[in-house]
Amino acid sequence: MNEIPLNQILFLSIGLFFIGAYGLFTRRNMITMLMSIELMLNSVNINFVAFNKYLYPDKLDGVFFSIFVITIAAAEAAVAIAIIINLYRSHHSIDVEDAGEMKY
Amino acid sequence: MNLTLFLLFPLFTAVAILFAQNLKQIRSISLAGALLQLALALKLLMAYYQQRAEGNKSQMLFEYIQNWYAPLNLQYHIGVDGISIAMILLTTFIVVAGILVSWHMETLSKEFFFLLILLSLGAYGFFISLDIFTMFFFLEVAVIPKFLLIGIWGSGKKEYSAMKLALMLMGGSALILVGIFGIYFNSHTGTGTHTFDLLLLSKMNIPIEIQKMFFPFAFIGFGIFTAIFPFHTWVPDGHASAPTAASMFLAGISMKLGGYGCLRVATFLMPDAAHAYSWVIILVSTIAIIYGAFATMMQTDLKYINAYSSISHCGFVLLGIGMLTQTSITGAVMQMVSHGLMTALFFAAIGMIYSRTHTRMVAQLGGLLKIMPFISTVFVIAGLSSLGLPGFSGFVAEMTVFIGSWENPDKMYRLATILACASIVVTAVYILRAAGQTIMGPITNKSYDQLSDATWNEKFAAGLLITGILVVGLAPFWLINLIQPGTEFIINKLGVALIK
Amino acid sequence: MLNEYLQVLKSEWLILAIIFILLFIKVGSKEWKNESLLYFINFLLLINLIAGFINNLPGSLFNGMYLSNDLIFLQKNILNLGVYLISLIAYPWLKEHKHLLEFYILMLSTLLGMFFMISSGNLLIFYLGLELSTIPLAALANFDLEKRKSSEAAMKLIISSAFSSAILLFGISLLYGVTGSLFFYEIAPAIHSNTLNTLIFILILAGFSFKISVVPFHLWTADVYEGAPVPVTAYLSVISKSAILFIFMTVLYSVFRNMETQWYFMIFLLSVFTILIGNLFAIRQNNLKRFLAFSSIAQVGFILLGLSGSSKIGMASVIYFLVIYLFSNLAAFGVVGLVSATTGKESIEDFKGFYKTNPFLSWVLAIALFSLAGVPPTAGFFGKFFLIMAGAERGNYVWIIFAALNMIISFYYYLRIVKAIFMDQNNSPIPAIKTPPLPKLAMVICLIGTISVGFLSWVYEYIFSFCNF
Amino acid sequence: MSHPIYIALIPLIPLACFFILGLFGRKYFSGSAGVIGTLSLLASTLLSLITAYEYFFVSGKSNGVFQKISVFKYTWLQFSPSLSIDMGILIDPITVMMLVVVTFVSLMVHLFSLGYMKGEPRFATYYGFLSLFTFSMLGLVLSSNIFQIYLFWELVGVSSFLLIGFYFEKPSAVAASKKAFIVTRFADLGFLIGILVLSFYSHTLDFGILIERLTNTGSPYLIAINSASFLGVSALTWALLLVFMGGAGKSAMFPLHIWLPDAMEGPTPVSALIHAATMVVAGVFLVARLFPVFALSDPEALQVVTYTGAFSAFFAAIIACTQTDIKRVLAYSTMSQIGYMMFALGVSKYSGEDGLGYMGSMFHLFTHAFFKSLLFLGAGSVIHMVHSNEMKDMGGLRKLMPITHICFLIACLAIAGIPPFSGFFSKEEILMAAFESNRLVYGIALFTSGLTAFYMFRLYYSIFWSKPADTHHAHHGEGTWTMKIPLMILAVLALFAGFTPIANWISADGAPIHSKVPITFSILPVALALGGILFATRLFITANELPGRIATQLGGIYKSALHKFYIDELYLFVTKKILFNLIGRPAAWFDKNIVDGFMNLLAKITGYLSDMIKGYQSGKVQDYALYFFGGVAGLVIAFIYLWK
Repeated sequence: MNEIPLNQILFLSIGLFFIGAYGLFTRRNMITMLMSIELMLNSVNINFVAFNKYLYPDKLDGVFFSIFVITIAAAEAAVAIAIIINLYRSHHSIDVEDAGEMKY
Repeated sequence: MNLTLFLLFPLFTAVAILFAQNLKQIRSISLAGALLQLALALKLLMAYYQQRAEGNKSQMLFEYIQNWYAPLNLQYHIGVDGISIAMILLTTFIVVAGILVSWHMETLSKEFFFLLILLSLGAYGFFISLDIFTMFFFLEVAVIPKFLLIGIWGSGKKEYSAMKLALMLMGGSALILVGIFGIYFNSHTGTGTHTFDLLLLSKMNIPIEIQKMFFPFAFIGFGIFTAIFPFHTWVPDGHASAPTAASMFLAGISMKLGGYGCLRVATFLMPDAAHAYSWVIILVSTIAIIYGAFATMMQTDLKYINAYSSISHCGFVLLGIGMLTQTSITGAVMQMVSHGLMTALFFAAIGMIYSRTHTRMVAQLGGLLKIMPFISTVFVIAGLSSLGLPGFSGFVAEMTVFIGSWENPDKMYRLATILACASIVVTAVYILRAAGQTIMGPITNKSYDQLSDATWNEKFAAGLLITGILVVGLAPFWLINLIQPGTEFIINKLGVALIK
Repeated sequence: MLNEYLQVLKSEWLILAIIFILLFIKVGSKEWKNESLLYFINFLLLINLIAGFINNLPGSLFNGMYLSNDLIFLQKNILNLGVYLISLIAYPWLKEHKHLLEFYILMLSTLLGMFFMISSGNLLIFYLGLELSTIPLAALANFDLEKRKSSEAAMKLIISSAFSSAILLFGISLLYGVTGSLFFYEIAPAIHSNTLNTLIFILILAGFSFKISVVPFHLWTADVYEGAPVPVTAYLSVISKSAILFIFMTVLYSVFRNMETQWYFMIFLLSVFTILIGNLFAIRQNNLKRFLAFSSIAQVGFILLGLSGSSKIGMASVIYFLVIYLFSNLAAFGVVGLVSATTGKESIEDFKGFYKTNPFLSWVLAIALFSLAGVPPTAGFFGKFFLIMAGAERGNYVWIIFAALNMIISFYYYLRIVKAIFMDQNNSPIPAIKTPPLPKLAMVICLIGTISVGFLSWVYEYIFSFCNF
Repeated sequence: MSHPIYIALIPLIPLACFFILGLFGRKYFSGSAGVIGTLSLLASTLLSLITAYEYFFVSGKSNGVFQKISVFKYTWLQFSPSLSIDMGILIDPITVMMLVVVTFVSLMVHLFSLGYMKGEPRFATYYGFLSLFTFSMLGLVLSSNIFQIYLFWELVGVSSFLLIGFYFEKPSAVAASKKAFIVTRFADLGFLIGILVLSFYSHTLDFGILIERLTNTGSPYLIAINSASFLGVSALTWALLLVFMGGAGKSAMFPLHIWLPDAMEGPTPVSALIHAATMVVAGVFLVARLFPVFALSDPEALQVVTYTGAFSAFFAAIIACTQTDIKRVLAYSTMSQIGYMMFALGVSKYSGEDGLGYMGSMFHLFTHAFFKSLLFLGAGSVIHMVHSNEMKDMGGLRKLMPITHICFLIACLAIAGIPPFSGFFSKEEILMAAFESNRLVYGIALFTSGLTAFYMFRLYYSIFWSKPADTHHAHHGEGTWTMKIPLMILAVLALFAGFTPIANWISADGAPIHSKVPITFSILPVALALGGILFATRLFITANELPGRIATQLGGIYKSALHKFYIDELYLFVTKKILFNLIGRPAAWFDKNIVDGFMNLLAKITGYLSDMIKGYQSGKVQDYALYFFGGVAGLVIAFIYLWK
């Protein structure tokens, strides 16, 4: 069977990366921003797995790395959400625009 | 003769001040320290003469080298020649006088004297060090005390002046930094490492285009410290706002650091560039002399008058250096000494007047000679010596500069010399104007009648400085014999450059 | 074998042990008073610090994923020292704080992460360490739970750091794609300067730059520093910055050594911007913490200058500078923290006439600022001088002149605070503050360090001797 | 030959006296200061008389020519191997003569001041200053080194400044002292530059060597300095003219004379000492000192000296006729007489009989010192009595002060050049010299001598005759004996000084001169002088309206002469308008606003910049992320697309 060439997968990951970035820049809701960041991380994961599968099939570094990335992303999300909740206590909003007191 | 003592004495004095209880102890400790320092300096002078008498021909005496930062090849390298000894003597005189003048400094006295001593420490270190790094270090040490002294104990728009002074001097040292790095990285010891050692550097010859590139940095950088035109504007405000002792230190000591640096680092290490740029130096210094003198004529505040006249007088120092003849350079050094003494005296007198009348405005003063004869006499003496009256130090110094400058055959330089000479007339004008209005004339303010004359400490301080001025003015031969061996080496290096 | 694991990983074990002790205390039923607890913890940290200097065994574990040598031990000791000092100056703030144990647990776990990061020989370990040192920091930044600013700061930190690590990771993934390995020693020879590698390097550089707050990746710094509690700010500005710089040096010098021409100019560019922007913003700050943030940004610009020397001297100078920077910065933060913990005042206006009421604190702060400004006789002078010297070795005098001129601006804003403290009049100055023993100890240590390190050339030579280039 | 060291004592005694009085006078010697000063000066007077005897009669001459003898020399300041200021003593005829004149007149003045300054609060200081002046003047005449003479030159200037400004509460006195110092200082600038030029080309500062190198033809130095030229004039001429400028300043030659009349603000005895007998002739002395160079190597410069002198003599005489302040009249007459001396030097040649003018000049200097100081002291005692300088407050005083009257009359006759008074002889020599070499100058001199007689007697009559004395002066009395004795001594000298055989002693080349002025030659000048006197008698012996009428007829000339031809106003314009307003004020403004402003501007710009970019720190985390991304993009663009 003919398999998908690497460059197409890379296109996908890069697309994903930029979508995530775009989401981060534009969405007001902090949770959504976190999700966008997850998108970016996932694009990284795709990279790792793809490289591993296509270029260096004899080693497993990439796969492991992606697993670690997933784990850490989870941890990050947990802490972030905790912080956001705490922020909500004081600001009564999770709109990122409202959390801009400190400037200049 | 261990030169490190010149650092240790002030250090111990400063530490002792920290542990002192009250003003009495503090001032007596600092005075004791300063007097010790003075004695030490005189001893150094004697030792120097003895060495020379024994036929010691080496450029620097009492050298001592101690590796400091081995990986970077930085050393603690000290030693003196006649020039540095003259400067050290000057410093000791002014320190003693300054401490005596601020004898009744009630507010934050501990900090005040501590900073004074720290400032002097910087000066001593600068004058004895033969390694450009340590030189730069001590140069910068002196900056903070100046800032604090002016800002805390000053008068008028003191914060502004302090900030301005600190920043402009910082700018100076920034330029110096670039200059000395240029020297350092183009110095090639045999072993592939670089060096900051003055004497080693003077043995090498740095390629001329490199010199041309870095000479301006070094010269202007040091020049800012000695009020090179147009970077002199920190001088008037700084001096005017500073407390008396600080003004004395500023004008008497710290402006000399610059001149010394210009001579020792810029001119001595980069002779080709010195030749190439001498016309710029001459131009700038001549402008400073004339323009400073004329600007002085218009001042109404005694301290501003003296500050601006300092610009004019330090112009002579730079002129002497720029003329690049041995006599002129010797004259420049003498002018440093003489200007240091007389301007310190001037500031001391102004301080005494101000502390009594609480004004420095020429227009508001008058007829002081009747009320406070001693102070007025001091004032007049300072004035006369600054207008170059024979018998006082100003005369010999300026004349040496003139004779030396005239030895430079270039026509344009001759013209500059003539203009510089012309400034002595303007000097006479503003000095006599100031003296005539403040010291002479009818008493303007009846309330002055019951003002007191100088107290013992003020008398002592003034007496000390006047002695210095007279010793230089009446018997200049010892000073010139002290300086000339030092300048000879510089001139030889310059001469070699000229031949190349 | 096991013995080797124990010794090579010594520092990490120690930190871990302390963390566990604290956990036990947490879950344990016995009620501790905050003061005694703080004394106990500081004692533990002191032991940890001392232990850091004795029988260090260089070596590499997990077939080269983790490696450690004298230099790395030295760096870890520096970090230990910093943490110890920070916990000392945190005393007035933690005295009343009810989550004191969590604070220490989080802080120490970040430290653990840094240790791993420093001694990582493999991108995976490096990444793990990085994240371990970042995520808890966000929690720490939020440690004044009830303060609006605090949580805002935390939010900004976590989101932007997540973003940056995403970018970093992308770079790493591409690097993996190019070289097919995660081991530094395998990557290094496989890299040659071509477009893709430049791109990879840029992405990784951006990740690092974010952490050490290099313009234009610095914008989180000021807000987080302002919002976070003072000890956390201190931790951010000293410890995490130093740790990242340590590993950054390894990455630059060993991994990307084949791309030196490129990265030299990139660092040149970034440093110029960093110095300038940092200074310009620092001029106009009123909040001391925010001010220190920007001043530290400017400092980083100078560090980059030293870094660019890429020689034994450059390396040594950077580490030496970081030691001095640690002392001076922590001295400053010590005073600021004490004042803000007791009076809640943090703006420069409040510090007017400070000298009248608190001479000791004023001198500490002033000397710290002088050292940061790089004025002798403080050690900062030597630090900066050697940094610039290391940079000047390459003969890029445009950079040197630029840096030198910017020193004037930085001089201005440091003096501005000194002026406020010593010269300005204030009819309601900060009342006299009684300095508790622990912070006093910290300040004295910092003061001694700030003044003496410059003259003790052996410190520099000691560092120099470890720098294997 | 060993001239013993006592010569050095002549100046040193007054110096010691100055230090004693200056430091302790105010406390300890407030009363006895005068006596101390006078005695010490007596000592040095005696010493100088001994020196004169030694030199002229015993040891001065060798093979018929008076030698220049350098007594000793001490290197004071070694500028460079060749150039050094040596403190030395040089003895030659003019030095010796000046020694006698200075010490003697100074002694008289000291004596006179005992009475005149009695009760002055700063009595001791006054005598201190007098001693200082005497010291510097003596140092000046003894100098063996051109830089040494410049040094004492300055000291003389400053001590005259101190003495003129002695009444420091009087603003006019302060102003006058300032004026005197600054004007002479300006002249000294020329002197200094002249010295620089001379020293540069002749590689020495020592008079002996300098003259020797610059006179004998074919010496490399002379060739060098002549070949070097600036604006088409040889360097030597420049140098000599500049040196002469210094001399002109001290000797109040036109146009640098303006300080002299104002200097009369000082105490009258001081005027007698400084502004009649000693300091003002320093310029003449300087030219005489360098006379060989002038005469042998550079006649052009000598021409300038001649005409400056002649014009000043004439110019001053004119003004003197119109002044009403008696001291100012005397001041202008001084200026005029010094003009005589100057052009006498100018018209002289170096060697042999042609050196007549030189001799005459010195001779006139000698006699003039006595009668002019006599006139001033006389005027002093008059003022002491009347308490005014104005003629209108005087008149008919001959009854009240007979001694003063007689002495004054003698002095007037002497200055008018009536035989056998001393002035006659010296003036004859000068006129003779002028007649022989330059008729124009001779004519001017002749006319001037007539004028001199006229205005002196105008002065004499309006003091002692014209109107009956108003009696309320009577109770003052004529003053103490200490004031009268000097008058008498000087009167005697004014009578007989003319008989001193100066011609045998003083000449340019040292060899005696034997020229006799024929009686026939003297007729014309004496006649003119008598004419002047008669005219004055007609006008002023009794108060009448004739002078007024003449004045009105002369109109403009009279008016401008009265206002000293508006020279002062011109100077005022130059200093106030040009120096202050056109240079000083702009300089100060420029410094304040441009130079300093620039520094402040830099600071401002930095501030603006930091304000401009503050927006980037917007506080929105998304913007931060965006800028982050932008940074990455920027680096990519810079280093991937723009790289190489």
